[in-house]
Amino acid sequence: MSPDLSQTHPHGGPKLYAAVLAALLVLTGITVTSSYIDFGSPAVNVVIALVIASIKASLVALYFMHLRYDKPVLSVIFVGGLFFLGLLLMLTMIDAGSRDSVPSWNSKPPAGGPVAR
Amino acid sequence: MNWLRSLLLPAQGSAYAGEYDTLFLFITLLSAFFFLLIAATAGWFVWRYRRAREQAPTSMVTQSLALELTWTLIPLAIVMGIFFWSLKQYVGASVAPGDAMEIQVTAKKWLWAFEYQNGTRTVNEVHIPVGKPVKFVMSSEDVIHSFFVPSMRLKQDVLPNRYTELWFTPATTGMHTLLCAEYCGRSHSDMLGKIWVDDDATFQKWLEEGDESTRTMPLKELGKMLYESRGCSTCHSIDGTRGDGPSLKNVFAHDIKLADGKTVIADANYIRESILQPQAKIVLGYEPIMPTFQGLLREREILALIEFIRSLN
Amino acid sequence: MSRTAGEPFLQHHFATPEQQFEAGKIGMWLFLVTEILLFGGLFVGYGLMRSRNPAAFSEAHHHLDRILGLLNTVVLLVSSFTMVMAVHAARTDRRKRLIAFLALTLVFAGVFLGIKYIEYSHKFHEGLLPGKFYSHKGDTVPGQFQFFSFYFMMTGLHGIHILGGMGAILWVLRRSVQGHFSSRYYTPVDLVGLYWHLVDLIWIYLFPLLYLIR
Amino acid sequence: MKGTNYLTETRGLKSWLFTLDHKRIGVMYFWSIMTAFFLGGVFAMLVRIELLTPGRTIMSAEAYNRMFTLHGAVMVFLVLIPSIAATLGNFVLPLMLGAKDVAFPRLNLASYWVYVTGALFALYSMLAGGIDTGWTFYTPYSTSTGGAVTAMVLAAFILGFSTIFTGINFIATIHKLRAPGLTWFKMPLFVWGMYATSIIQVLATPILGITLILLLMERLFQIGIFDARLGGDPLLFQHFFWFYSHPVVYIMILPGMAIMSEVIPVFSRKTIFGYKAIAFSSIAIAVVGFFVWGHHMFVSGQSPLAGAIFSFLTFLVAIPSAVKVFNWLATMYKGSISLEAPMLYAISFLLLFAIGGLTGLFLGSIATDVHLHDTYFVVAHFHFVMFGGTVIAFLAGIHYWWPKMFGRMYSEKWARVSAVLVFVGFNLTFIPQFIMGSRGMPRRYYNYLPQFQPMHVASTIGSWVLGLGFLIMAGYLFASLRKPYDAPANPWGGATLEWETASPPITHNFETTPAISHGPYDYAALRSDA
Repeated sequence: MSPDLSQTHPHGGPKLYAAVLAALLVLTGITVTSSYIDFGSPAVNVVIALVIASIKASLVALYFMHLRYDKPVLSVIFVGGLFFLGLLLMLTMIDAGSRDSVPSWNSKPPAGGPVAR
Repeated sequence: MNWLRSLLLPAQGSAYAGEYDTLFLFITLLSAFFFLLIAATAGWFVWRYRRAREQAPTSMVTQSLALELTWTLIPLAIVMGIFFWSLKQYVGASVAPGDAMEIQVTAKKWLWAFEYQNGTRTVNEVHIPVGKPVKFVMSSEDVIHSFFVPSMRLKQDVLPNRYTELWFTPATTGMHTLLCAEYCGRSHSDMLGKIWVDDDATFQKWLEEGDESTRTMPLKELGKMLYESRGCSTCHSIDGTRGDGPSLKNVFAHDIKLADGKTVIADANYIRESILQPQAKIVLGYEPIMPTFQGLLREREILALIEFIRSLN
Repeated sequence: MSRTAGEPFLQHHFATPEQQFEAGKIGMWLFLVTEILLFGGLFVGYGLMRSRNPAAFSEAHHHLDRILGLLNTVVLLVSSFTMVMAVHAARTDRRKRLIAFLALTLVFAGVFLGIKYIEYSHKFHEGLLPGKFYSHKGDTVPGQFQFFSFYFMMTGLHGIHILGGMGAILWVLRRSVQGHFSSRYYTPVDLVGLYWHLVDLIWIYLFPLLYLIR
Repeated sequence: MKGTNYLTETRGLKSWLFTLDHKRIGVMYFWSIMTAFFLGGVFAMLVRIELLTPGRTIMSAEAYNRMFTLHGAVMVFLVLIPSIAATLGNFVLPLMLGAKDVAFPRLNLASYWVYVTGALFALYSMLAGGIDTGWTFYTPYSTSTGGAVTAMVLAAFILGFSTIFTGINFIATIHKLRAPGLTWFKMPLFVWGMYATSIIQVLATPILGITLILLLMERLFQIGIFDARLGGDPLLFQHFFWFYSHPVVYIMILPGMAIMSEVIPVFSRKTIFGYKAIAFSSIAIAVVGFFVWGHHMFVSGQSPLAGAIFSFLTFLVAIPSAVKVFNWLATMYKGSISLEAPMLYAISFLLLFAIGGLTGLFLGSIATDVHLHDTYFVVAHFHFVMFGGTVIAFLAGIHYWWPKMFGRMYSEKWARVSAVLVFVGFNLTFIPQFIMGSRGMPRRYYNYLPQFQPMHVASTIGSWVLGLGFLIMAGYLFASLRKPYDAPANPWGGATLEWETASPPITHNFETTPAISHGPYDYAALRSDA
């Protein structure tokens, strides 16, 4: 009564999966190598690391997790989740980045100062 | 509109409060208009279209793009208007003028400590000159508090390990209430202060010599006043009930058992030390949590407190 | 559960196996999104704290062992590969391969935890512990303990997910041995696979953020 | 099998505790949540009595602080968040879709048991000394105060899972279990509301989870993330907390709006006006609701730039709510309106929610909020939305679906008396609080300036009227349960699918999968059928 699910949902095969694994390992190598290179600013290293991580994550999601072949609704759910996470990150960082520290005639650190540890 | 203003809002302490009230009343009237519109429409429909018989025919209209756009875009335009008006006011209120007088504020459970540039310190009471911008630079020693002056329509949270600030220009002389607006524990609702706005001459005199009352009031009365205004009463009772600190009733000249096992007699020197260096001797059964009042009390004020405690026997 | 003939795992309120399969997938993906947001909170906290105190974070991360981190990354990537192969085997009705790949995934997961154990015991030995237990001597930049707060929170939560994943893999392994799965019904294998890939996906971000920052 | 229904088909406690039937789970949720509501109501009454006089009236400051914290925590986590979705949503949603159950019945049962577990943790926290942090758990107060904070935080964490399970279940159900022919735009608007609610449940709750874990770690191990003394940032906690807790407001109110979109057309005998506008505004609220959390932090020390952005976005989210109100009003236009209890509550909702929404303008506007933040104005505002909105809508829904859930009609006369008492009592309780607030009365105050006493007394008397209304309601609802089944299948003349099956429904909901012959609000078709 039910059609063979494997026919209705192509998901790639062992060859494709092996290729994806190879790509993931190569990308891992590139991240590690790049972390030893000084690009002048630590921010550049972070950006490079995160971009490579995102490529790797996309490969896993698209092929290992079949998003490429599945119904679009699943991709919408996944990307939607990432979108709201991005929102939290962005608006929180906007606040943290634009709080001004109040200059004062009294150069003491504010009350309740940090406990050294 | 004055009756509405005085029904809904406290007295105005600054020109900013006047501007604030204009915006507040604008939103109030706007809201009242829309509320009455909705209520009247609902009431009219309920009465006009009440079900008279079971099979009464009803309208078949189910949508209208024109109507949807109308009641989307008109409210949108109105709220955008409020947003920009409000933003303009907020920006004006955020940035203190460069010549503002600075007062350092330290909040802790449950009192407000103030320090002037000349080193004068006060607790729960602050004097400022009329007509001049004053900037409070604030931080907290423990949890989050909030510096709230209703008559100035201003409020700012006070955080540990960070400075926040709040400024205003008081318009008339008199007393303004300062409240803590961020919940901070047992005596949160007693963490009140008084902001005295003085004319210039009175303020200068106060800054140099202290309060009229501090100089002339009888010691015992002054002590009672300080006990209530400087935050002593939030932890120390005078009727023998146990608080976060020991009660002050029947303390003077009595034996006090200390946490380290020793016993001392509570004479004037012991009480002075307990006010200025509270951690030096801890009473048995209590936590060492009292903040120091070193520099916060004038000599005569300490004497007054000792006299007051003596009177509680 | 009423069992329609020929479809022993079709629940009564679904009309067809596809409907049940697709509903399961939607449910699983929604669950994965909640996991992403759960970890996401930690990532946001990490980002904020790091931007407040970059020197301490950079200094503190030198205490982590890059080689072990790299090794674990490779182990986890390979385990993801074996997992997707297991799903493929289930879909193509190859029961023995399914069992073999599931078992292999389980082994890699164990290796990952083993390496993590070695790393943790090093840290414990050096006093690089979370929060008030931090007792490492000789820090040059204050606030380094915050990095380890995040390190332990993130890798700890991730480790718990690995453990949960191992439990789930064990469960489908048992059901595979019992012969429950075929090309007509392999929903649990597919869903556990999705979960396992997510655990991998999170590690893909954890590795550079914790081990490779400068 | 003729004559049996989901209530009578199987008997015994076990048949309930381990049921997979969405209707029974909904009913169990209903009684559990009502118990919590009663408890939270008692806390509220005690708070109001204490505030009759400044200083001590019946309890100490410590006891008062615990009282308002527990009132907030119980009402938010145990009542309002699950309320409509877990009870009426669970019961009605599959019926409306013509489905036999939700997509994952076992997950549904798990959700209930997780809820009970969370409730037990909360109860333990109350018995083990209670907590005095306020339901918002602000750091560093919550990491430094005594009391059973850990247990309550764990309770909220566990309850989060119950919410997530419900959300996942509803989304999958709506996607996959609609009856053949029931396309997205033929679904009742209640289902759209539940869909929007579920989106928030799934996306927001995990952030609460991680926030509470971090809070516990901070409290137990001092990890230095929220605690300023250790270099952490207390505002980060507030960002996390409100990223969850603002959308949660929409988890509470969207189901209320969803009920409105059913009750108003049925009792006006008129097709809902602006179906798509209402459906899309639900989704818009769910999405934009995530952009506005910073309006809780205008005076917190958040940067003015962030404050301005949040204020702007907050005004945007006001629009879809206004659109809904106008569409409901338009639905009543030229209808055939009858004022039975559910419709009385619906009219109450319109008025009270309008006040709740309009007073939100004061708080979304950044300059006016500075003065009003953390005063009774805010307290009154969110009670108008949470009680005047969610609870009143919940009551409308209970009265609307009571015949379907339990198969009995309640006393209409007493229902009207109680509805009027609730409306009057509520307004008497909270309108004085608006005035106190704008005059400068901060919230969470045990002691207060004598000038506020008359308004506090009025507010307390209002709470007694409100309590009386609820007592009467409990009376006639319990009385109805003692009667034999007397509810017709479709007492109100509704056109959605749940009215096509018997009252109460059979265990599998429908004898045969229903065919979609008319729209959810097509009362004309219903009449021609009859």
